[in-house]
Amino acid sequence: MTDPLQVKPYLDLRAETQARDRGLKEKVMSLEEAAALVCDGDHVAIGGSTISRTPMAMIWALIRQGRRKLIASRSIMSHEGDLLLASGVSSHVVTSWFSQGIVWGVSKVMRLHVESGKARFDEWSHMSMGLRYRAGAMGIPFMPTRSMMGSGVGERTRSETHEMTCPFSGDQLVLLPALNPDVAIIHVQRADAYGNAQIDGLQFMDIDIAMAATKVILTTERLIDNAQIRRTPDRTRIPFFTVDAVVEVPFGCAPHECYGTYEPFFDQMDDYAKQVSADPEQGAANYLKEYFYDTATWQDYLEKFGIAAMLDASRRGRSIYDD
Amino acid sequence: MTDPLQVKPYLDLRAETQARDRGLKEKVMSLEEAAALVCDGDHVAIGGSTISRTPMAMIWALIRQGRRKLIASRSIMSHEGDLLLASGVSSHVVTSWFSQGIVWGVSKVMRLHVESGKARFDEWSHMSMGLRYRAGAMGIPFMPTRSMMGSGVGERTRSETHEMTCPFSGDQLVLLPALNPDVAIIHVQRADAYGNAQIDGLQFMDIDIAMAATKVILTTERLIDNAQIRRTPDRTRIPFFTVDAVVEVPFGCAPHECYGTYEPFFDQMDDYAKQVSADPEQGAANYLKEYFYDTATWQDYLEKFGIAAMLDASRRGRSIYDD
Amino acid sequence: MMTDKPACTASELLAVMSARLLNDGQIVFAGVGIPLLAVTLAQRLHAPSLTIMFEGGVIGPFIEPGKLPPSTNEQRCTRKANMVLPITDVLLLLQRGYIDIGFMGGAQIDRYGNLNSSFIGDPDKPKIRLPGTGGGNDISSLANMIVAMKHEKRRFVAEVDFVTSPGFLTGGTSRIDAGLVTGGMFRVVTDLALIGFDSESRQMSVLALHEGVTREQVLDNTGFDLAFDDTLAVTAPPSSDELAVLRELDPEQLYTA
Amino acid sequence: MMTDKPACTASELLAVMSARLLNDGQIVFAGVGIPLLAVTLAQRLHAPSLTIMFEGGVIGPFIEPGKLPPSTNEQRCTRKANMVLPITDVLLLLQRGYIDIGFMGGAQIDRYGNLNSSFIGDPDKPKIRLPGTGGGNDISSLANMIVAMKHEKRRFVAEVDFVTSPGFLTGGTSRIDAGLVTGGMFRVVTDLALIGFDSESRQMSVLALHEGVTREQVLDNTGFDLAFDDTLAVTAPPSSDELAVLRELDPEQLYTA
Repeated sequence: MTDPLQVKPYLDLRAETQARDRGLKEKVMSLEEAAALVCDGDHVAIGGSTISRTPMAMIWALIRQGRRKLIASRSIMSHEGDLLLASGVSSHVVTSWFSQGIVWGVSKVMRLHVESGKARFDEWSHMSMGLRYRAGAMGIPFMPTRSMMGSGVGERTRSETHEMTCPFSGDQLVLLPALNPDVAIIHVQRADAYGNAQIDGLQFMDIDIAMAATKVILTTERLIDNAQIRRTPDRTRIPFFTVDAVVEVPFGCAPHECYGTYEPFFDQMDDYAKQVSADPEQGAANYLKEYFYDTATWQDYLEKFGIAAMLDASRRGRSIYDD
Repeated sequence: MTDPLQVKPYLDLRAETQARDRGLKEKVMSLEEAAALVCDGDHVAIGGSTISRTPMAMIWALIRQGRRKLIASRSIMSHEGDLLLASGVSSHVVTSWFSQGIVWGVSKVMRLHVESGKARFDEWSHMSMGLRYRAGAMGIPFMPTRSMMGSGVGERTRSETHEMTCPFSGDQLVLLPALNPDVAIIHVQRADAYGNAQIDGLQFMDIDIAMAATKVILTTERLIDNAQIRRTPDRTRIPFFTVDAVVEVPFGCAPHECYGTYEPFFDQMDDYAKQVSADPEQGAANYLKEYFYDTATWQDYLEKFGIAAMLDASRRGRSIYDD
Repeated sequence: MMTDKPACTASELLAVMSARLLNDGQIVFAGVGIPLLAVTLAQRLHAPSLTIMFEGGVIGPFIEPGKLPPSTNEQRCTRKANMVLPITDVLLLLQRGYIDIGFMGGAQIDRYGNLNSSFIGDPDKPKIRLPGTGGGNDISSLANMIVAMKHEKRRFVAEVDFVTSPGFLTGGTSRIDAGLVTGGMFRVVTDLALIGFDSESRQMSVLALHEGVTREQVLDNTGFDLAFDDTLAVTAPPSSDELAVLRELDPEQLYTA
Repeated sequence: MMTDKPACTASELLAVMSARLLNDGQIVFAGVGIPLLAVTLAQRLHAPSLTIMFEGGVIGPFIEPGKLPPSTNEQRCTRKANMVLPITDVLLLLQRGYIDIGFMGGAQIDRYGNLNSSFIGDPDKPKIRLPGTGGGNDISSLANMIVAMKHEKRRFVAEVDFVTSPGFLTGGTSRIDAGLVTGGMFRVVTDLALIGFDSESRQMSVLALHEGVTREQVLDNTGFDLAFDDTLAVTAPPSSDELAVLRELDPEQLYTA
């Protein structure tokens, strides 16, 4: 089996892309159907960053379906990363930073899994993650950069990069290998049935991971008509032909935030932090049972948070548009 | 003197950028003041493409001020390119395609200047132009690409590119040298006094040329308040700190189009084509005299087109937003 | 000429014959002129979910009848588009491999499908400096191509004066050897014939003649010895339907005069 | 303690002392926590046209009092921003050279300003796996840096366990030799002192002590022999104004407890 983190041979990349159904077709389905598009062992790139626009509903579905051996990559990982490790869905993450969030201290779940050697945590610089996805999106095998030199981060990834003396300038450069994830999972504010997606506010690395991936699963706060997309085509950020599944999931990032729609559910994030700080293994197991395994539907999951928290997060979320 | 089309040494690029005033300051000025920021011999990148969002008012000002020896680059050149050659402002263009527009046939003005050897026309592929600007915008000395190989276009530019065998994949690649224009001139629909610009519809290569250039001159249909920019920061396309001058110029692209505001002035474009087809030298000279040298203000220039044409172009321009 | 066979211009014939080559669901990167018209025609006739891309930065527009854009960089190109994006990014979709077909016109072509839109005569001292490549070089370097052009001896030449947009270069494996490992010429559509390329030699081979056209007529209008396929067919003439829709799209014959 | 000297926490001291290093008109790439607070403080006090950048993809925001974001990737970071853009593009501004100052916190630092936020102990078998670099490696590789951190012996070490974010590496020209031809450590701000770097050896050198702090106190809290500048100064204590604005910004002491 080929290593999904190595540069994909161009002819393979082209053949896989050509084999995809790229016509203007409807691809609305359920969370469960969409999650079934992810295979054991896939490299899955996760949209959003830290606790923002995390495709939590899709992660909920993947954990419930017991997917195994996923390589999970993301710009920055937060508590969704904890849950991927604790559930056994992934034991290999590729990211620039991994903890619940700076205010909650170092993730004890991440520590438990990484320090014990149960999980592998490949650390790349933030820009390097972005440039690796971007090279994949552009159909080139690498991207040159002036970062990551001289440091331990560069040293520990050296076997995966190349150094180069620029033939134009004589500059020392690092060549970062392109990433073409098997699947990208992305949550957006609006998408149509074909997969045209509009993302408000912070874009993170989502456009590049969508263009780079072999499959894209979109979850969306609102499913809108294609005619609405066509009224402002300059606001479309992800084109339909990259997308394989569209799932309408209101509050699909909870307890993380979705720009302009809801802010993080801070109390719930605090509760989680307390629970796993006290006992990373049992705390995470209990959390997974309560929120993931014992909730048959996404609505069941949201009911765990309750209406008061949803109203509060929504009020804060919408306030970004207030003068 | 260094060749402005060669890869700029990184330390020079950094030093020039650091020396710029990048604070949040007002920089509104007149067309004439802005045009004075362009020096003889500069490499000037022109925003828009073909007959769309061409910064015509700035070109009008540069021609009137008798700037000389400019190297003009653009994704695709149209009749503004004719005028730069005919006026003697430039005798060196770098672009992927140069003619008034496909419906008007091959430009006789371009032919006159290029075939006689009076002007140099460096032809790069369209994507290569874009990737050269993008490398400049990213602060890297080159961008790898899979295009331009095997062709005459690649052959004639070979002395400026490098070939490479990818150390990851073994693929043959062309390395395109970064372009960091001395000046970018760009017309937008809206900008604030600091230079934050929002561009509706087609973006062309404008974002990259703004990020790549050492100076940026913006002309704008409407000057808006910074508070308005801040209400939709995800619609800002060019950040203020790249910008050195902001000039409010309604109908600043006429007779070309400005997305959502006015379509091309087709009758006037036809008239121009007839005039230069009949006699490229005298036709262009007459056109320059009438529209450029004999018009003391931009309003005088617009009066040559007349109100009926402006109303018609505006009606067509706004119609793109109709259902 | 029979009265039940609708008369049409050479450009109309090109548009109709090209449109037939396009399948529903395909993503087609189209140049201005006949390509733009042909993809829109296909979209209206048999390929409603065909997606058009324009190099100006447009994904999935639906061009309005009577409002054909004079270039692929104007707002008319974005009519009812699904997405607009920067030029460089739309061209990168070719490199990434999302495009099924690149579709453009040509000024001069040779037996290997190499196109010239840059120079007539010696490039260092050209008789005519043509406008150049635009997106042509990128499209033909990275996608499977359909080219639509008038069949004239001065256009179908043994060797182009300059390779603006690469076809199969000097035939055989030369295209791949040059580093262009994907894409290549698929079809050339002319007002006389439908032409393919031999899978080994990569030379042009006529697949079908348009109704009423003879081999001799084709050869007389070609500047080199053009092969004919063993199973040479005859294309069905443009139907009244096809021409009606086409004329509705371009009532002023902007592209089809 | 005298009553006219406003009492403040160590974090508040860091924020005030760092804010003073920032000039109006500068573009400052700031991390979350003290850096975010300090740049906002500078903006409100003496640098109204200072521009903040956040690695989440934000240009020129004005953070609201009492609504400090828990990361640089949340919508609160975009409050009244001039522009938001993809993460990769905002980081590329560092490489392009538009940024004056990179400003972040640190878990562990050595005499050359190398920062560790990845591993305590052997990286191959770490005692503690820390969260990692985030944007830190890129910022410190490509910009002039201010680092704000608590002055403790376990943080100021002779040699970091791992170079997450490069300072001057092993001193002298080693940073440039490694390919990092721009940027480097400018200042380290602690709750005890203001520290610069020798222009030749690239080792830390204390420029000023905070009021009431002794050299011994600094050395006792440093894990290596730290030099003191010949012209060692004493910083002015935080003014009531500075503290008032700071406490208005962070009334819940999210960052300044």
